[in-house]
Amino acid sequence: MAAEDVSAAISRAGILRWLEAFAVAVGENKDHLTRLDAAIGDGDHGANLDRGMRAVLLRLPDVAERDIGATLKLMGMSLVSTVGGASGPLYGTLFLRMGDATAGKLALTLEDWTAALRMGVDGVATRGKAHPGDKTMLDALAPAVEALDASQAQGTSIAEALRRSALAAERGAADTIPLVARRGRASYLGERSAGHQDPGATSAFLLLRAAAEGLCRAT
Amino acid sequence: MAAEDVSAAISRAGILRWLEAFAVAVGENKDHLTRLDAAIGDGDHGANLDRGMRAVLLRLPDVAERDIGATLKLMGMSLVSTVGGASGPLYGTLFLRMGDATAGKLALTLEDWTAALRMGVDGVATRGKAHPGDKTMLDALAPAVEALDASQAQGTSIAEALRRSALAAERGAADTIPLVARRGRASYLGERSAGHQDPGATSAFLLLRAAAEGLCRAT
Amino acid sequence: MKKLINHPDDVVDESLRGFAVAHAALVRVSFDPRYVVRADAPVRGKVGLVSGGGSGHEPMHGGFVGPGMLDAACPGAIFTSPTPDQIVAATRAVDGGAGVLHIVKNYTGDVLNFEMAADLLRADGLSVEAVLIADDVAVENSLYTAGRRGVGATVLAEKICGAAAEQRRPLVEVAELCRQVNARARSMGMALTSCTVPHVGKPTFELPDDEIEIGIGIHGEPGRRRVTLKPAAEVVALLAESVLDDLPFKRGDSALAFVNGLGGTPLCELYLVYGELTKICAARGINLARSLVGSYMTSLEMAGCSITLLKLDDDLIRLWDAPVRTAGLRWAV
Amino acid sequence: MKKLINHPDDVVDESLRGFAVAHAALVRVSFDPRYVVRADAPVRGKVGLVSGGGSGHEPMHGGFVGPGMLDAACPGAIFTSPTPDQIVAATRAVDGGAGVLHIVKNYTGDVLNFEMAADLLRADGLSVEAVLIADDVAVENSLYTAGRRGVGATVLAEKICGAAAEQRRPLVEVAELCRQVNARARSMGMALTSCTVPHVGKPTFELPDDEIEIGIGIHGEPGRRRVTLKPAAEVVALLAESVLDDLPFKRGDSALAFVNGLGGTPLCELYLVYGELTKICAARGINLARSLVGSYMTSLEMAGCSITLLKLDDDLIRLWDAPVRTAGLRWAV
Ligand SMILES: Nc1ncnc2c1ncn2[C@@H]1O[C@H](COP(=O)(O)OP(=O)(O)O)[C@@H](O)[C@H]1O
Ligand SMILES: Nc1ncnc2c1ncn2[C@@H]1O[C@H](COP(=O)(O)OP(=O)(O)O)[C@@H](O)[C@H]1O
Ligand SMILES: [Mg+2]
Ligand SMILES: [Mg+2]
Ligand SMILES: [Mg+2]
Ligand SMILES: [Mg+2]
Repeated sequence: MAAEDVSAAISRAGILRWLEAFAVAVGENKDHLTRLDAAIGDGDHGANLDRGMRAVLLRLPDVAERDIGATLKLMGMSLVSTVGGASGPLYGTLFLRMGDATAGKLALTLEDWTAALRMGVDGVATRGKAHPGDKTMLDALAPAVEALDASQAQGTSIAEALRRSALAAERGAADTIPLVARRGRASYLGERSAGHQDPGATSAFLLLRAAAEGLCRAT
Repeated sequence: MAAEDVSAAISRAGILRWLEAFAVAVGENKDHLTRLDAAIGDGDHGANLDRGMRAVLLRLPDVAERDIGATLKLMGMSLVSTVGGASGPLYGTLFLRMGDATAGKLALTLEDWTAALRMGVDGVATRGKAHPGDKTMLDALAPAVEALDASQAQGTSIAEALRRSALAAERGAADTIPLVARRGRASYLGERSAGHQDPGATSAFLLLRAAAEGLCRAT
Repeated sequence: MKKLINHPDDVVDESLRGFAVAHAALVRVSFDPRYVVRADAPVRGKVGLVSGGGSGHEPMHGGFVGPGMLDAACPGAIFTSPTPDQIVAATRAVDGGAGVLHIVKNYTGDVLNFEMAADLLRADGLSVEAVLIADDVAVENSLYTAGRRGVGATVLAEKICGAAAEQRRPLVEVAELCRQVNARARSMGMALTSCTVPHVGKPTFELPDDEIEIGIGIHGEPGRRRVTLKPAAEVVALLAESVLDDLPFKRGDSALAFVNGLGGTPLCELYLVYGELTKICAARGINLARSLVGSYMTSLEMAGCSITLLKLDDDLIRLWDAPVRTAGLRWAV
Repeated sequence: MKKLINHPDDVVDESLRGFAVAHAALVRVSFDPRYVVRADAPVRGKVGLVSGGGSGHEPMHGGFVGPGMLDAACPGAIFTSPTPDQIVAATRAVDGGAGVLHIVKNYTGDVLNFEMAADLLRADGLSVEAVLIADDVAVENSLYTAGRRGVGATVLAEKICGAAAEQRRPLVEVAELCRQVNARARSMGMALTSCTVPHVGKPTFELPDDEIEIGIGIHGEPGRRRVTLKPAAEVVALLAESVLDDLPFKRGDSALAFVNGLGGTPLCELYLVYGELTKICAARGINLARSLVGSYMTSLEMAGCSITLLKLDDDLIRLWDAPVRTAGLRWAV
């Protein structure tokens, strides 16, 4: 099964496709994210992430020849230094930690990917001191990691695992709607934050949907 | 005809009635004057004059026992110190000069009134450096003086003379409509000041209408 | 009308009351008649500087009372010139024996009220000079009109003459300097929005969402023309070119640039405007040796700005740099 | 959207460019990464003070860079916190060997970016302390939320700590002083109108013509509640009572009152608000020993104000009175 394993693995090209797909999704959903953030925050989440992902795209050629860890670290650095706001350090941390976890690698197995994402998400939780249910991006990220764990246990294909993790993120984002925010700017609203979907959880879902689309394209 | 002459003369009470009638007219026309001034000036003429005439009313009791000259001087001083703007010193000058012209008098003949008003209007012209046709209060005041002159020459009754001077002021005010302002704030508008009636000419008409109503009431 | 006020009739006095408490170390305030004088007035042997005008232009003029600038300011009702009794009382309060200069913005109301006051004061033997400020290039300058309005140059004249008076220059010299500043300065303003005079309760004029008024007056008097909303670079070019061409300013001139906010425009936009102005002046070879950026001569909450350029010489630069300690302008002390 | 800007993407840099030219004698500006440092930075042996935050709050923070206040400011995008690379570069630029204090307004974005920067700087051996400012009583203070927002106390902390650093107090002391100022200060704001973020192009929130928002945040975050438009006296009472009750301030306390304009409210209204505040404080037996009235921490062109009270002691008064020379605050020098 070595041949199938390789074809199912995540290549450097897959990582680049993922980042590009995320950049496109952020661009397309900029206004949507902005509207979500305007409802319970300050209306800049779309602009923030879009600024960051456009910067990332400009710098991807620099790492075309580098390993996956280096690519993800560069991605994290770019986001940290261009996004600002709450989501900049948080997404930045996610990618920096994923970069640490994948340092030197030229391809990732499902196990590698799951471990890397877990490390990234743990980093987000540590940096932001948020818990699941606080109505933040964690509410999409954490279920995505859990779904990957479950898929691994069930031995699904990597494509199916990624699809399920995207689905879990989508549900997690939707499930933020009734929640009362306890972290970030939305927490100032108290009870009034309920009834709105969290912008950061929404962009996190876009990130995992881009992963399902781009990481291991069926050829 | 001595009896008729006396009944036709302007008494101290008539002067007080005139000032009160003007105060009432200004109060009633405050918004109208403000609208006229908003069109070609800064929209404060109604408020300015109203503030001034309310102050005058408060101080009239102080001069109840004084001669006409003193009453008019007090009126002038009150206006000068409460109205501000362009119209404050101009109406103030009008009354101060009329007060000079009637110093010590307890009643005025038509000649006295005409001479006093002329002196007042000359004072306005000197202070404001305006000429008839400049679209200012002078365009109502000057025709009023001319009408008084004509009435005197024709030997009309004082009541009729005052009626005609009010009419002349009304026409003069209406005739400012097509004029281009050359003095005061309206002059900044240049050609665009044409098509609007001058607020100061309008209040000057109210002043002369109040004179016709109050100065020598038929008893 | 949305304002942080109580009754429209009380705005000026209540605002002045807060001002008086906030700056008790700098000024004394009289409420009847209404004027602001520096705490140590009269200063013996110094020419007294008195200005005034309608309220609603804060910090002008009360915020410019203090060492190195005005000795007194007379605030009228909102947008309405003060009355002679205010001016007379303020002038007497600051007369330190060297005479008093009235700095008067050229609006008929201001001119007439200051003239009446000066007549009364001179009749009483006081030595009073008056200088008219008329720097607004939006208005056609003509003997047959009320003439140009006094705008941004007023602030500059008050600062510069204040410094000269502090040096104990005599009245004739301070008055001549004031005329010089007026002659060497030109201004032009623009509005993005109108403002609302409290006792009127609705905006002074209507400006569509996509139009701006070029050449606006500080009381909302209409300007030269309305144009569609443009990028700041173009707006600044419109204003700056009118100002530069009028004197005219020439290559090699040294100038002070004053970018003034009209009250509702935030500082970040004013600095952006100043940035655009520096480019235009650089292209014309004009050296902006000094600058002032902020909301110093406002029109209530009107959004917009004005640009003033003053041609400098060494004396003017020294006087500009001299210490000033007022609520609105403060440096070197 | 009516603004004196060019493209929304360029507002911050273009505004900063004008600022840099206008205040070239006071500050140096770096555009990539973006920060403002005092012209003579680093000052050897002095604790460096660095703050920063989203743009659109001018003069805060860039306008507070200079002797006696901040050593550096990091302006983010409009209403968006700066990034760690800006903070790292600014901190390095002002490190004079005595360590650097980060004064951080308590917003998640500001906190996280400053934390990341501090992590990087400490990893490199720099001595960095950070103090959070969280004085907005409109927000429930709870461990289970992001906590109170940093508002007016930021300006006071920057001034007071700036003076302490100028006296060469060591980093731990300056940081402790900063925590003290935060602990002794409370604020609350209100909005009459919304503001428009340039890249959004429409107002952040809608407020009916007859309603005001009590407890507004400086980025337009909703407040405690909306109430109908009221006379200033009642509005000030609402704000002042929340502020006074929270610490609480007690009869006999000496306090500094800071009436801050949000950008679109004219100075005459702010002084009127201050006048109302003095009455309320007098009735409560609180002595307003110092005051600051003006638009120092703005929200673009939002109309409204905030009130901050800081409980004073002799040390704080001396530090407040100490010389400061910045674009936005200047006295005694
Ligand atoms: N402490 C936190 N932990 C995790 N995520 C957070 C935290 N605070 C905020 N977020 C996420 O950041 C998003 C907002 O990001 P953004 O709008 O870019 O920043 P800002 O709130 O500074 O304007 C929120 O929707 C939320 O998902
Ligand atoms: N130079 C002048 N001579 C005579 N009347 C004048 C002159 N300037 C202005 N006025 C009159 O004053 C009126 C405006 O008065 P008002 O609105 O009270 O003062 P302001 O123009 O200062 O606001 C004008 O309508 C005009 O009739
Ligand atoms: Mg946001
Ligand atoms: Mg008027
Ligand atoms: Mg007026
Ligand atoms: Mg933000």
